[in-house]
Amino acid sequence: MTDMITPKLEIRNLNKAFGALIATNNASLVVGQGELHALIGPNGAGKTTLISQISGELMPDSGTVLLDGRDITRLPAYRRAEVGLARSFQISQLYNEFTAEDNVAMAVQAQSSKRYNLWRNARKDPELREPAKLALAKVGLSDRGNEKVASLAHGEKRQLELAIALSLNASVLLLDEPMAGLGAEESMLMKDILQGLKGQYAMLLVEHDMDIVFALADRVTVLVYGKPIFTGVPDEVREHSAVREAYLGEG
Amino acid sequence: MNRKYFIVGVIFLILLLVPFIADVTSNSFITNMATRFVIYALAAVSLDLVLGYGAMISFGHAAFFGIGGYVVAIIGFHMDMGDTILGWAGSNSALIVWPLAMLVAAVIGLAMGFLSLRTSGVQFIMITLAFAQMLYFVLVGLVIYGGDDGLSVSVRNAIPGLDVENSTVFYYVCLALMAVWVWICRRIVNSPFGMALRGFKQNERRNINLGYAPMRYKLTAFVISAAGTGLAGALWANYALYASPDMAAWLKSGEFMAMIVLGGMGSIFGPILGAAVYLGLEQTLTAWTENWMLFLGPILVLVILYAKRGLFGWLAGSRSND
Amino acid sequence: MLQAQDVQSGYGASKVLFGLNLEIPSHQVVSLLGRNGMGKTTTVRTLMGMLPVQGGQVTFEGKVLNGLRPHHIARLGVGLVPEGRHVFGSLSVQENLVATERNDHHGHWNLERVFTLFPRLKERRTQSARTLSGGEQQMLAIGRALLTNPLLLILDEATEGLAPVIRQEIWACLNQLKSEGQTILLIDKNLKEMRHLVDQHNMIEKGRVVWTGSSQELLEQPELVNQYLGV
Amino acid sequence: QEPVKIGFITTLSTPAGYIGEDERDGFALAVKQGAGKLGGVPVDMIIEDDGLKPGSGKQSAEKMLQDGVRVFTGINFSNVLVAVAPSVVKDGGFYISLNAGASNFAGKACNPNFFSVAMQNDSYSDTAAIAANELGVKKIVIMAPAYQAGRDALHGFKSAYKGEILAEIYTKLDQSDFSVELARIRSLQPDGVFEFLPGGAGINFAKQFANSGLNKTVKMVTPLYSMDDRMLAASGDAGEGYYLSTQWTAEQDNAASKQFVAAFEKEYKRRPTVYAATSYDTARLIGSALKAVKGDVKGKPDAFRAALRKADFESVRGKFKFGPNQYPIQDWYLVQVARNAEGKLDYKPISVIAKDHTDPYAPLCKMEK
Amino acid sequence: MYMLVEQAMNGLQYSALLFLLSAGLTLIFGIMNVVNLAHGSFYMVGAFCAAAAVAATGSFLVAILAALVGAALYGFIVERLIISRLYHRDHLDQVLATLGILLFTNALVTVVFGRSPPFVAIPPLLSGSVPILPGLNYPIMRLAFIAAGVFVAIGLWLLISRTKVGMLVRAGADDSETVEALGVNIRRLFMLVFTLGALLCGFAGVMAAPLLAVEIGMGEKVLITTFVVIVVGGVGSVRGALLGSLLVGMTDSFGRAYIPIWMSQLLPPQYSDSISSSLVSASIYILMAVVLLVKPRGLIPAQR
Ligand SMILES: Nc1ncnc2c1ncn2[C@@H]1O[C@H](COP(=O)(O)OP(=O)(O)OP(=O)(O)O)[C@@H](O)[C@H]1O
Ligand SMILES: Nc1ncnc2c1ncn2[C@@H]1O[C@H](COP(=O)(O)OP(=O)(O)OP(=O)(O)O)[C@@H](O)[C@H]1O
Ligand SMILES: CC(C)C[C@H](N)C(=O)O
Ligand SMILES: [Mg+2]
Ligand SMILES: [Mg+2]
Repeated sequence: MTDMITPKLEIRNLNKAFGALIATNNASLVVGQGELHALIGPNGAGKTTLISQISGELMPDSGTVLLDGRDITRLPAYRRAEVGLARSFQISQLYNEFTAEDNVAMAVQAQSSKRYNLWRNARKDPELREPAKLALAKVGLSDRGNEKVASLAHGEKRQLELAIALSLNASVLLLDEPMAGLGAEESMLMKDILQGLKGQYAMLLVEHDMDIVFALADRVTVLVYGKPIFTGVPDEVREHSAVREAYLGEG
Repeated sequence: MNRKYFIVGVIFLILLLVPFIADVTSNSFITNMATRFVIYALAAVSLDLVLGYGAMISFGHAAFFGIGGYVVAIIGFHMDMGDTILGWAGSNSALIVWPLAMLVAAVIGLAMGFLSLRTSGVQFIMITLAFAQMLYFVLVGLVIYGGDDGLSVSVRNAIPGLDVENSTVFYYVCLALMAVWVWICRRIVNSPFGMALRGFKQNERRNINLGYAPMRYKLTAFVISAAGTGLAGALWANYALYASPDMAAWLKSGEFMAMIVLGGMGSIFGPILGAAVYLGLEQTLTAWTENWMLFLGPILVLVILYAKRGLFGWLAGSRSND
Repeated sequence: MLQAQDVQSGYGASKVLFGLNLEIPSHQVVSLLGRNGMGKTTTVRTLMGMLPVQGGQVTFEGKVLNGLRPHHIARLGVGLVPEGRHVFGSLSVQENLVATERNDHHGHWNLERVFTLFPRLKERRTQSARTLSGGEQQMLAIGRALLTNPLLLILDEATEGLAPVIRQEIWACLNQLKSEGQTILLIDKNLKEMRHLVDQHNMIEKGRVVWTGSSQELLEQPELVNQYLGV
Repeated sequence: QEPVKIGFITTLSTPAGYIGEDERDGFALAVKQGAGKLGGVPVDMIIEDDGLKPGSGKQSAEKMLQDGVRVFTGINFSNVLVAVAPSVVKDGGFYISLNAGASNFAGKACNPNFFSVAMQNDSYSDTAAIAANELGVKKIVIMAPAYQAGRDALHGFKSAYKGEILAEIYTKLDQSDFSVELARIRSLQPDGVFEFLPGGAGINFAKQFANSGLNKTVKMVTPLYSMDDRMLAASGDAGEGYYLSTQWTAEQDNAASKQFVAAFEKEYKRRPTVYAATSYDTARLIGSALKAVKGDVKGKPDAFRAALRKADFESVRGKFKFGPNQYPIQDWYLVQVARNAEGKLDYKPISVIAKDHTDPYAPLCKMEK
Repeated sequence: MYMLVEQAMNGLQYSALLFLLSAGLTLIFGIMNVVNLAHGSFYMVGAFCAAAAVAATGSFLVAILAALVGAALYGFIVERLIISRLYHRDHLDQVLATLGILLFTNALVTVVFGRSPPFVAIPPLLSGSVPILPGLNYPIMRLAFIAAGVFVAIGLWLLISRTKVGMLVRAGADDSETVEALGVNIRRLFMLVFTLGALLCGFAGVMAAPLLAVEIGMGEKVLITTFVVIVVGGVGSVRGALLGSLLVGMTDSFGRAYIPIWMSQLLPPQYSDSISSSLVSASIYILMAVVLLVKPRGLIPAQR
């Protein structure tokens, strides 16, 4: 199955240890062009750690990260956005004193040549605000643009997280539990949003909610103790005994 | 918001009127007092740029204040001596000396920031403090330039067409510079650069993930702030006709911080109020009792514990941080 | 022994528990079942006072726990084996055990008994906990909780991702505890083992307990497992 | 008649605070004795702390000038004085120094409105130097803080010392540890040490000097300012054997001094230091001048100045007059710290070092009018 | 040669003082994450209490007691009233609030004990000096000070590594939430540590009193150096504090001894004097800067 897809993001033999604890254990996986690739596994399996290494927040002890075949393993985190990596966080990482629109505008401006401009008023610059409004609309937050983040509901924050990731005009989205802490309806909304994005981006999705994973994912990789023990289409995963054993719990 | 700009308007109006008030009450000390407010405000606003917006708790800004002062004093000193500074005949023109002071402060700020910004948290506080102390001791060590008790300045730097020796004129000069600097800072904090800078304060992790390079933004802000503080120092030397190491003492850095917090962090206007309040407090307390520290200390503590958003935040109401 | 009535809780803005009800009778083993992220750990943290109770009420031995600080609740006789172990890395194994050792409720746990329960810990008593394997850390966390001689023992994912052998040891130990009449709140994903152990299961979904029943009943309704555990 | 305001800026906080305290009390005593009047003119002391900071001293002065204060005194530390005095005289006020005697206003830059009552800073050290010569100290190490008075002190000493100066050490005003200096001194093996370290620093030095055992072999020849009564009390036996140069001690044998000491001890339950004494003199001097102008300093500045120049008052130092630069001409004495009858440490008079001693800058002073 | 040895001893004695002060500060810093500028004030309070006690009773032992009690008590009060409200505040607030405490304490001491510097005599059995090398005598008091430092170091080490409290303190540094969940009142623990820190300061105060002038502001003078120590040594670890104290103490004492000599050889006198005096005072800060640039978290940071 792997041979049919054109690799967009690829990691090879990645290793990462925190002291004695091995958080990533010789992990390799491929996310294809336009593929939605789910990453599941028990708490502490190393999913977030893996994402952090791809986004450059953590440096792997060994192994390589390839984007469009280019080695970006040692690229500093702040350079990875430029090459097309965008990430949403498991626990929302937002600018709490800014409005929702500011938050997205930060992402827009990060991409523009204006980002070192010391003089013009960022809040009044359409070139930064319009795209921001657009992204907010995409995730259904248009009417909340002028709210301070602090006063957003948790679900809205998760949507904002996504909006920020989207407006980085990236080609790869790393989504760490975008549904974390969402109620049923909110999860559904988020699910539809992701549904709508399918195909436009290569996405690596970390999610505990199996319904959503099985509904959305093209392929699923199961991570246990830092090691991908299996990769396959949802049905295969459902059936795979080791996976049930390690994660779903045999029943 | 409007309320906020109203407050700001009032502040500046009062500042503008000070000399007249002084005339009416025939008590020109008010003008001197106000001059000090304004100069300190200039320093505090500069520090607020890194402290309130960049979340860089620099415990070393007094260093730049001192540098600014010594640039003025040393140039003056050599000119009185009638000798040259490294071959340069020196100058008494504010238009040359003050920018020079800013430049020197900026350059030293660049070095200091570049090294300090590798650390963070407590270490950052401490290393900035360390650098400031180094400079302090260098100044104390400069026996040629008066060692412990520093240098007195014989005449103020001249500005063509203005009689700066006249305290009212000098006050307006300081006020003007302060206003301009505040305006510049406002522009900066609302510019894309400024937004990014504030991003680092609110959520460094996210900021980096969006692709903002920490060092570049923080260092730039640090240097600008150093320059501003340097200018304040230069003005102080001109006002007090005096430059001494205690301009660069660590307690001075503490005072600057106190002003910012009193006035309200991360609101360019806050520090102006803060400076006025702090100095005013000091002034009245010293006049009132020998053990004025007995009161200043607790007041400081109380403000920290209970008046989180500072005076300006309180006056301007709602959200004043921008 | 412990009662939770329509408890609301979460992390700041993000609500996790939407009115959860839970009852733990003395000398019984009670379970919390549910998929990842459904709020099991959050429930535990709320019971322990590590998260504020935003609504509803928690009582322990008739005493209201709302607003009490964790150390207070612990001293009332609640022993916690936290998810993710959280052993004290810079302490040795033995220090980890004795640092919080306590016996306010005349239980019968002491260092010796813990060491006989987990001989492996005895071997490693001087080793610093940071360097223990995951399994050993898990044992340490359990031993640490037992040495506070709790009335109620809470285990959050005590067998999480442990090698089968070690799991068996832990299950054995839990069975022994049960036989001694220890009250236990158990969170785990390993249904087969739990069936023998647990007197009463609580199925939790999106921060609510949606089903309660004995192992027997659970056996009789496999569709439940399917529905709520996604298997 | 409404009281004449006297601006009294001095150092009350910081370790040197006790100095300012003595000066304030000395001055206040004179006022008290006159029942709130000096020279029959009601006065009002406006006291402010300068925290030993030139900056804050200057601020206080300016505020007072605005409040119409014309007569200033109090400052103890020359570095503060140097910052304050110019702005005072610039606005036509009078500065009458009760201790700090910076060289700055003694020579070319002398000023008709500036008077120094205690001394010129060189004097306590050039007299110490003369004493050192007489005591047969051939090789000496000299040290002082790197600030105005410190530089004056060393300058003064060098100008009069005949022997060999092994090392000239600059310290910090508030230095607390002298182990290194002591090690250096030991390795240089001088016969004597001259140090000008007022306040805490001096106490630290004395303690550590004695503690290191050097005091057995090395003579201390210093200004009394480096071992005043309070420091002596705080240094314990460490002070024993010090040779001190001074213009006054509590044993001074004249009526004015005797009544002053008695009154001071009665009032404050402690023996006055030289700081208190010169401060008391200053008050009396001002009194004599106020009397001459009936308190109208603003109106009759020249008369006031002239009266001050006359120095027509009973100095506790016995004879006292001003030189051309309006710094004192007075006698200097050598005393030694030794056990008295009760076995307590006290100042034992040794000799008169110099009579009618003046300072080296006086000749340079060309006072206009 | 003698100079070298003597300087080494002086360095040790200085290190001992620094260690007494920094041990407490680093724990407060590392475990409670509080920047406490008022730490030096406890040292001053201790010294003044000692002085008062000596003046009253003349006994050094009483002085020690007074210093310990005085400092600890003051520390306790400060913790209860102010510090305990700062645990969850950011460093800036802590810096300023404790700055306020520092100013206040200086004034308070002035008011309570008066302005004239009090005197503390060296207790008879510690006065005088003994030969440590043939021909090199060294003051017993300073030796005693060094001894005290070593003694406290060992004591602390035992406390931290052998006692239950010590375990809890370390555990608290690792994961205070879990410690609390296991039934330990973490705030009480903090209060304890803080008071202990103050107590050590008090001890330093009484030991220093005979050697140094007991004066207002003696706290600040060492405070900053103390911060240098713990930042160099690595926040939160007593071992770090020890190492830091030694490094700083030695750097300072050798620096002050030898820099002037080297400078005078390198440069013409008119420059060498001023430059060396600056270098001397700045030396420890240079040390700190260098260390931080190589190891941003200090030499032996507490693992977390
Ligand atoms: N900075 C760190 N230092 C030490 N250990 C860490 C660090 N970050 C993560 N870990 C450990 O690495 C392991 C993997 O953590 P990670 O956050 O990747 O798990 P996860 O798969 O994302 O779990 P979850 O599903 O709960 O998010 C965990 O045991 C965690 O405790
Ligand atoms: N510190 C946190 N801040 C915000 N949200 C959190 C935090 N910890 C957990 N959550 C969210 O709360 C929800 C419930 O988490 P919880 O840990 O209770 O799940 P759980 O039932 O214990 O699952 P698991 O089987 O993985 O332990 C999840 O959506 C999770 O993302
Ligand atoms: C302590 C005093 C002797 C100080 C000296 N008079 C000075 O001018 O600073
Ligand atoms: Mg995760
Ligand atoms: Mg859990």
